[in-house]
Amino acid sequence: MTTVLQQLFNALALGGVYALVALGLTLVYGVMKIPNFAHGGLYMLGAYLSYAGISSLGLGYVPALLLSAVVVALLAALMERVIFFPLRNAPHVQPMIAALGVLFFLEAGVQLIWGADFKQVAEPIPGILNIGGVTITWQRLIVLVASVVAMLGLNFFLRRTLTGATIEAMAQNREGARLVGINTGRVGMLTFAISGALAAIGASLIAPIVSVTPAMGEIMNLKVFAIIILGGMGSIPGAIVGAFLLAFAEVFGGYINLDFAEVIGFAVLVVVLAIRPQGLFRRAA
Amino acid sequence: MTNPSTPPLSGAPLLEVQGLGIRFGGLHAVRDVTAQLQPGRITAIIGPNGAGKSTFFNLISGFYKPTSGRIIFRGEDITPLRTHLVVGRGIARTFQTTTIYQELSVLDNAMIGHRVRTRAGLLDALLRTGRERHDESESRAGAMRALERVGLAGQAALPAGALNQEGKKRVGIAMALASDPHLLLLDEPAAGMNPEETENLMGLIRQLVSGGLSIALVEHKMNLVMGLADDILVLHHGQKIAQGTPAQITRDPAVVEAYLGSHAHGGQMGQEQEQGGQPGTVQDAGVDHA
Amino acid sequence: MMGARGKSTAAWLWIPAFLLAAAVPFLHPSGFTMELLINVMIWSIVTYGLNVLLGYTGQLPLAHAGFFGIGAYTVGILTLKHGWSFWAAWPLAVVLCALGGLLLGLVAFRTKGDAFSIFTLGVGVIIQQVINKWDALTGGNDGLNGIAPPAGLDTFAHGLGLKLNGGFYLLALLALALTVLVAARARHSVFGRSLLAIRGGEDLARSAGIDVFGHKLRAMMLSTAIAGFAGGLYAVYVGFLGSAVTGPVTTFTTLLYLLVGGVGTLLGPLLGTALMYGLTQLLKDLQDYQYIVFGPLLVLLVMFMPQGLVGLWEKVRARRRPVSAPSAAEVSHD
Amino acid sequence: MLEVRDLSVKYGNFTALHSINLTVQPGEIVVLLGANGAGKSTLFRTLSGLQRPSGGAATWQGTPLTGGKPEFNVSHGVSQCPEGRLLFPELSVEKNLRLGAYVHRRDAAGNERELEKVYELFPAMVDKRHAPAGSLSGGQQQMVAIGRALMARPSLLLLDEPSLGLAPLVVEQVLAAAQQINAQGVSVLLAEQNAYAALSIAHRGYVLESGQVTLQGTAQELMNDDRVRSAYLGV
Amino acid sequence: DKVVNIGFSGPLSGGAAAYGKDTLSGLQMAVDTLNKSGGIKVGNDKVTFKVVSLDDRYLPNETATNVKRLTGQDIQFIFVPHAGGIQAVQPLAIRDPEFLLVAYSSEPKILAANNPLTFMLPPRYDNYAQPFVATEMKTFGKKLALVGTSSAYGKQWADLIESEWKKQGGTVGRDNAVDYNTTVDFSAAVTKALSEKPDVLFIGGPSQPTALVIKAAREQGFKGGFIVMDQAKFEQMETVIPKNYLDGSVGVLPTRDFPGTQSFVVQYQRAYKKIPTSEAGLNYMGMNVLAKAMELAGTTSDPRKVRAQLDAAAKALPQSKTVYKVFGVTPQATWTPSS
Ligand SMILES: Nc1ncnc2c1ncn2[C@@H]1O[C@H](COP(=O)(O)OP(=O)(O)OP(=O)(O)O)[C@@H](O)[C@H]1O
Ligand SMILES: Nc1ncnc2c1ncn2[C@@H]1O[C@H](COP(=O)(O)OP(=O)(O)OP(=O)(O)O)[C@@H](O)[C@H]1O
Ligand SMILES: CC(C)C[C@H](N)C(=O)O
Ligand SMILES: [Mg+2]
Ligand SMILES: [Mg+2]
Repeated sequence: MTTVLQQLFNALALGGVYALVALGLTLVYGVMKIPNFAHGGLYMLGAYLSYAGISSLGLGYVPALLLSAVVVALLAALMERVIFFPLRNAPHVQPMIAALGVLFFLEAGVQLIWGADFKQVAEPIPGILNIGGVTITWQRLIVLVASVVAMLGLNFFLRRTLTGATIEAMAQNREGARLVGINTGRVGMLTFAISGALAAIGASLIAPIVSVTPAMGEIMNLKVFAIIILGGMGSIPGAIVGAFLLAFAEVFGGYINLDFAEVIGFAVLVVVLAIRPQGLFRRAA
Repeated sequence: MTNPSTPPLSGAPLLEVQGLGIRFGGLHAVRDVTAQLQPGRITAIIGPNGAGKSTFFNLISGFYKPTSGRIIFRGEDITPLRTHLVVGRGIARTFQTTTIYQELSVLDNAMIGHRVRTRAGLLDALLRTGRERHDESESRAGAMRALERVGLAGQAALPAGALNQEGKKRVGIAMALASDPHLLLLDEPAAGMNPEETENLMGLIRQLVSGGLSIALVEHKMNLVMGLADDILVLHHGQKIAQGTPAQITRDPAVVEAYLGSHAHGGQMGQEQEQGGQPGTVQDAGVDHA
Repeated sequence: MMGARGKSTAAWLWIPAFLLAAAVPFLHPSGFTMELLINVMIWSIVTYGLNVLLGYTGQLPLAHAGFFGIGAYTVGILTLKHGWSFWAAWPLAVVLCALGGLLLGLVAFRTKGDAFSIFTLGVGVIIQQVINKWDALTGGNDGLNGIAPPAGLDTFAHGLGLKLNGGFYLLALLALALTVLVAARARHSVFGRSLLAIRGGEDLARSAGIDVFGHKLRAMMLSTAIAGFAGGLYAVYVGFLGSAVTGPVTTFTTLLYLLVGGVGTLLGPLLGTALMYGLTQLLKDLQDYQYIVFGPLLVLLVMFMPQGLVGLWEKVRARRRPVSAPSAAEVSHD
Repeated sequence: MLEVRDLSVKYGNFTALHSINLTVQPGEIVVLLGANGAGKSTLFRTLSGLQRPSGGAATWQGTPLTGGKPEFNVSHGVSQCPEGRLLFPELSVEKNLRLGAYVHRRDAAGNERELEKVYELFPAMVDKRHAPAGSLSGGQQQMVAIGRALMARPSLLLLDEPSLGLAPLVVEQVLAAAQQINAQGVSVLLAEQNAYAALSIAHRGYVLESGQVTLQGTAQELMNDDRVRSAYLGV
Repeated sequence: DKVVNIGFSGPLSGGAAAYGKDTLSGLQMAVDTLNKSGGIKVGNDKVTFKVVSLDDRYLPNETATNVKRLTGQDIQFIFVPHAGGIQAVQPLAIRDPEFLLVAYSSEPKILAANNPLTFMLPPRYDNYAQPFVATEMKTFGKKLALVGTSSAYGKQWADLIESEWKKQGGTVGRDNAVDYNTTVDFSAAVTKALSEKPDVLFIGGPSQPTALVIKAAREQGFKGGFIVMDQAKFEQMETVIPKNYLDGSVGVLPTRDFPGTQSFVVQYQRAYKKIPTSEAGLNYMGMNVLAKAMELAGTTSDPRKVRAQLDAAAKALPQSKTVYKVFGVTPQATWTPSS
């Protein structure tokens, strides 16, 4: 029984990790329809910047996290301006390949600067919470809470604020958006900046749990794309549910055979899409 | 007002819909429509914006599956058929906003429309079988016939996107004609055309019908509708509120109120206000051919 | 009409090109050059397969490396463990991949657009993982080692005064020629025109009377069959199979080749593969800076050569020679 | 006043507009007649900033409109109901309309008032306010496009074939609305295939052929012109 | 003067880059020191070395391509640091053109191939099983659970430990191998392994993820011991997790007490600013043995002749270069260092 409970917590914590990374991606992929494979790269960079902030600049955990968020946000905005904006009318494969190029670049660049070795970020609040034999670390709890807060915030932002609406408007019809007076250039950059900041914050929160390596973004990429499609493109609650679903599938699917844990995530995706081609949270058009 | 070449109303209907309906979520876009289309005639479907006209066409062409009712075409129940099979049975359509393959040549567009009449598949293509060669020349010929009918034979080699608006509309019609249909559905063919172009289009439609084709069209241009249609079907809120000859329809007060306003007699906008017909009820004004 | 003329002149160019290419091994280039050329040919075959779906039909499948793997492992397992001849195993591998494509298509084509791509990506990952985990059949992580060259290839090569490599080269060239022929015919045919219609707009194609689902399925089968065709060849050429080569990285690499060469063109897959494969080999000398250069290069290629090499070539040609087709200006006021 | 001077627009090496000159005085309705492909939409797109001209100038109340920044133009009172509608298909009708008032985003009360006016003009939209714009019928979408242009509370309203796909009754209402808006001091530039209807509400008009202005005059003059009558009035 | 190129194909980017870089660093350092001391004398030539390294991202197929490229450049000595790549290219070594494959992997299968041109650097890991199992079983108890990495290499390790554990009379739970390179959070796998209440866990993959597995296990209250696969290095794990988490673990320990070890460690730390592991140490030594063998064989271009002198070279290696103690190179393929 405690094992099941423990696994429940494990799955929740893992889902939180996935959700945090997936959220930034939903914004650019789900809303703006740009398959930004560089998202994993931004995530990875975010982790490294936090690491560097702490270990090289001697910053505290939170200032390092904030610094990382700001830098990655700026970088993401720059990326939009230089790469994705010019490609806005191209078929999807093109921004996708360009994004892969950015991912390669970031990965190699980080490896060049910080080396290929795994880095470790210390937990800001070390220690374990033990509830009746079930243990969960504080950091995982923070990740879990942060992912839910980020989701609520993002949902509110998109659905309830005018800026949120302008992002969606621009994604759906750029000329139309300009006609009503939206500065689409700025909105595009803003969107990427938010997405980048989310990736960096997520990465900084997750870094103490995992090893920080140049390749960490690659691993995450496929998973978060799967999550977003699973939840239904553009649906923010969908992304969250997708994230937890994937985590649960991986954790409990492991009971069938742990070896297949990663496949199980994709198997779930394939099954869900076979039954509901539009994803879980999207109404059939 | 009635087309002189109108055949008599005897014989089996070309198309018959019975209790046809579809809902989108809570919205009943088309509801319980029963109607018949006679062969060799031009049937216009009119009604306010959002009345369900395009949806009605989408149902007939197999593009949407109805949530209720049946569609019978030339005596066969085609309700469950997938779109390409419906086209194969002889119903072709054009879209409300002109959709053609802009980057392909005019001829290619028409040849695509002829695909449904050919059988050559992947293996034929790979092995260059006799059927492939036959079908290829056959689609070329079929496409050229269609282009000639719409007067585009001379522009066959041009990219379709290079044509003007009217030309594109004709490409769309040619694509539909290339499938050798019995019934052609035109959704707002004259939208965005000026009177001169509209006149040309009407000539084209008349010519097609005299060649034996039956046509159903949706249009808001009343001069076109009144000048062409043998029969008019009026939809409102997804329901049929009247069906009859132009003369009958223009006199139908329900139609006048819901839709026509001052245009009951096909007058141009802003011309002398004309009073629309005599009072009467839907039932006795709209003559159903059922 | 124009298209037809362009097509036939191009067709005439392919034949001397292949004949010339066949002479290459007789000039006894270095082992590495041969290795490079053979790899380019094998990978461009995969790219042609991808092109059938992405280029002709407008669907982006991301399970391609998986089918490449199924083809390769079919040949590997049958020849290595069951003593089959390569010449029997190879066609079977192609058929298996076509059937696999059929199965995948039946389900995957329920989804559209990006969801289709991610769905197939999921299937690709699953294929790779199954290959990786099914130790008993595929050798799992160890892979399959020691797959023998096709029977008779060595003798054949020696008969021509070539090394085994030369034999592989000629075999790959033949396979490539066949693939190009298939790709050309699949494109310039009644069937191929229907694929283009689907690429241009599914709804329109559907209402024009095209059996969209059926055509997509067949395109998928052809596409995966070609991938398996390349896979079989790869298995005997490299002699070793590991599951890694059947994963998404390989798919994305091929996609890159296609994009650089020119999506939907006949020459593009070959050109793109040659350039990008060569380039990656070249960049390896840059060591740690390899991806620092490669990444931005990718971005630049995509941004400044959106139509790929073939598109670039056509643009240059169009600029040099005044177009004979009437421009939009001339036809819009008739 | 809208002043268009020697305006030329090119698509690649094809010239769509050849040194156009035209004006719209404050408070005027001016109609633009022309066959398909004459360049009407090109002119509209240029005036709203979506298209950059290759030569010449256009100013509204002295403000240049040719900077290629639609957001600048709309914030200076020029708003367009474009050809092809350019709606946000997945957003609700109401969000589409509200985004039309983006330049007045700080004036919430004013926007509410304007929204009410649009719903009054198109009562059919009230039922559809929460439906995604893309699910609407063609004519309904046209209503949203017009409504969205009105939400910007322009001083110069550019209507590119607003009656496209609208039922006759609604066409009347739209043109009546244009007249009414004009009565409140808004200048209107209108392209319309339905030349008779357009001329009957307009003060003046221009005829555009192959990218050149070939005829201009008061509405009455144009209506009596033989060429106009045969080509655009179908008489 | 002659420059002899030494080939290398290993993961220099991607998930296993750290590992590949470590192996390369040892090779590179050996070459640098050899060159700095004026190179070696082969016949009458003064010979210096140059490393030609190619990235294969840990993909065996890429290794094969790289090796063909290296041999195409007339390189006859090639280092490959991963079992998959080694096995992929072993058949190539004896094809025309031949080359000496310097294999850094402890996978016994590499020896089983009986390839006359393979030189295996690390001790084959099957030597570890018996002592590891005996120690842990005696200290903690008879129940073992497995959470190794799911690489080919890791799985074979797990199989070995499993059968040895059973042989010594213990019980083994289900195999819970996970991929150490791609797993984001090890908690679930650890929970599952711990649900069988084991006394000892078999773990191991790259050092850092291995440390995280240990951490997860300790955090979930595991008090038993660990058998750590040789890929994970204690000296690296110590930098990630509290030292006391490692109490009661057996694994391959860093070597500190051989004559050359001290100077190697000092030199290495100066050059690379980190602690050297056996990845660096064994490749360093391997290169030195190779250079010595060239001297003894009097050739830099005949891999078979050089191969024949490896044993003598290993024995003749100066003390100052002995990071690990070596008894000699067996005719089969490997040498037998002690650890
Ligand atoms: N796919 C859909 N999903 C939801 N609602 C739809 C869909 N298609 C149409 N509708 C709704 O169904 C109704 C009928 O639409 P339809 O397009 O058939 O109208 P129409 O008669 O063609 O109008 P118009 O003259 O403006 O083109 C409209 O209210 C529309 O919003
Ligand atoms: N993006 C474009 N690229 C190239 N040519 C274009 C483009 N847009 C329009 N044209 C051409 O410019 C000319 C003018 O087009 P425009 O759309 O302005 O005409 P219009 O008067 O609005 O016609 P319509 O009545 O069909 O709306 C046409 O010949 C058209 O083909
Ligand atoms: C630890 C090393 C000796 C083995 C290496 N990890 C391999 O894959 O073969
Ligand atoms: Mg409609
Ligand atoms: Mg226009």
